[in-house]
Amino acid sequence: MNWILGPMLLILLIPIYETFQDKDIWQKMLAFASVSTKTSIMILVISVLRDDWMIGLVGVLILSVGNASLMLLAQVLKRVNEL
Amino acid sequence: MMFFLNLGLRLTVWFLLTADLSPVNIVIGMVVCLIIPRSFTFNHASSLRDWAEAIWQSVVAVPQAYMEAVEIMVRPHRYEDLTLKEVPPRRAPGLVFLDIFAITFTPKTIVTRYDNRGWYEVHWIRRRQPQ
Amino acid sequence: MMDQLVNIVSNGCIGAGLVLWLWGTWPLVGPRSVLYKLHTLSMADTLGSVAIVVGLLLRIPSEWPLLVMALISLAIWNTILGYVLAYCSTEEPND
Amino acid sequence: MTNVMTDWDLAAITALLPIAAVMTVLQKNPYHALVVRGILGAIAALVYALLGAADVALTEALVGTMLAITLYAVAVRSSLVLKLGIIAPVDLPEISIENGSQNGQQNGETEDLVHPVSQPLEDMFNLIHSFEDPPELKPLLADLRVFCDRHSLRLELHPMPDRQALDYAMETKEVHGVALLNGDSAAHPYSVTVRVDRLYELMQTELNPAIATLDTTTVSLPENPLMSDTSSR
Repeated sequence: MNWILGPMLLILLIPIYETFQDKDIWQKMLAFASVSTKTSIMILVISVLRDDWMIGLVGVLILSVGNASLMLLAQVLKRVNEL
Repeated sequence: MMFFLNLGLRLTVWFLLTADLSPVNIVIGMVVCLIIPRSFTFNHASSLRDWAEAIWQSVVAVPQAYMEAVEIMVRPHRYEDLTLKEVPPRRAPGLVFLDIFAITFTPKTIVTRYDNRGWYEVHWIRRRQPQ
Repeated sequence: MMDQLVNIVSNGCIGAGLVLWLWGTWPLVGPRSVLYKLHTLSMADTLGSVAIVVGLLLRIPSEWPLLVMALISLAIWNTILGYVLAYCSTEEPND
Repeated sequence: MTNVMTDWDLAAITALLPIAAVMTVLQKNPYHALVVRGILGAIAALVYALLGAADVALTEALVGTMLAITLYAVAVRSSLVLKLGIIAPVDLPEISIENGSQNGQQNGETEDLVHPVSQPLEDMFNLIHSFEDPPELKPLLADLRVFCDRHSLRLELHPMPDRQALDYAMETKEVHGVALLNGDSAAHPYSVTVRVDRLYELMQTELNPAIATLDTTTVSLPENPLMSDTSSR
């Protein structure tokens, strides 16, 4: 099961590269959404590898509240673009 | 109806988070779920059947989503399309939520807009050029 | 015997999840529209991640409340986030 | 540290943190920087969790990412704006809360039940943002829009009925500058006055000098803002 982190890391690099090369704000937001989900899943995987449920709980909490900021930011950006 | 669904959802989240079924925890959970604020708009008529249907739709959406994912991987879908889907106007907010969930969960469709007058704007990806 | 079977199924789930991740994330770097990328992202981030968490769940069934919580919040948040992003990134129709 | 993970994995994931940090610093547009800051927060939470600091990871995700982004978004949105006062006919319809609810009753009571208070506010919002550029100011505004886009500013037009109202808005710092038509001189059809030094400097080098004369003033708030406020009514 140790093999899993390597591929996950490589896939995580894709949206990071995307934010670097794309100038459109919504494309960057998509990459942000992708990164935030992927990192929290990686935290869950790490907690299983380590057998440390403190980290697992943190992963679940980040997963369940982390996207809230993304939605707020999307709404603000929509308002800004309307002007 | 909305009230019990709401309470049920909150209790589920509470017990999954605490993972503890001792009487004390059940009492605390009930108190917390009743205390935290909720909206009081009950003026939407919706029957039990509507709810059952919507919940069933979102359960069915899970295997369907995986089938669609495999389909997209096997045959690429290159074209995009925008359609309107009709719903009964003035649906209860919870039902609208479940509808949007069921449609958006499947990878081929995304709801981009909900209109009070009774339609969803659905964005599709398709295999062939839409006419 | 049973253990081995569970192991194989779990590895299969995680592998499938990783394939979905890769397949859905790859189009991000392409020139497609935001909505098209949202479709593929819902495939990667929702379905792929659910598959990975199910794989973890099979391996460590003792911690099911936590992982079921992860599954629920994954499905709901990601889906609704897809809707919010689709709504915010498209223009209001002029009627 | 348990040995389930190789050192390579550890090093590779930790290396993401400085990469994301450099990317954040390199962003020019503040909104893009906010998005990249979110990515940095997510990666930081991952690295902290990886190194075994669960509490720090949770704090980073909740405070560092969620709270910081929300606050910064509000701050950037409200500070990066150029409020420009112009003279334009304003026919503000009477909008008040009573008025709105009466409308609602005419349309049917169900409508009213859903949004009892927000309807007039929404009307107000639509009014402000549906305000169209006055045709005589178009060349100047086009130039200003280019200027604002370059500096990620929002251009907000504040239409006023006459010169007096403009001066008053300038005095009370309600607007950052005013734009006027220069009636007589054809060489410079417009004159722009700003009260913010930095804006003046930027506009001096970047605004097309053939279009407008540029001026700066310093204003100080009146001695007693309450007094002047009541006198204006």
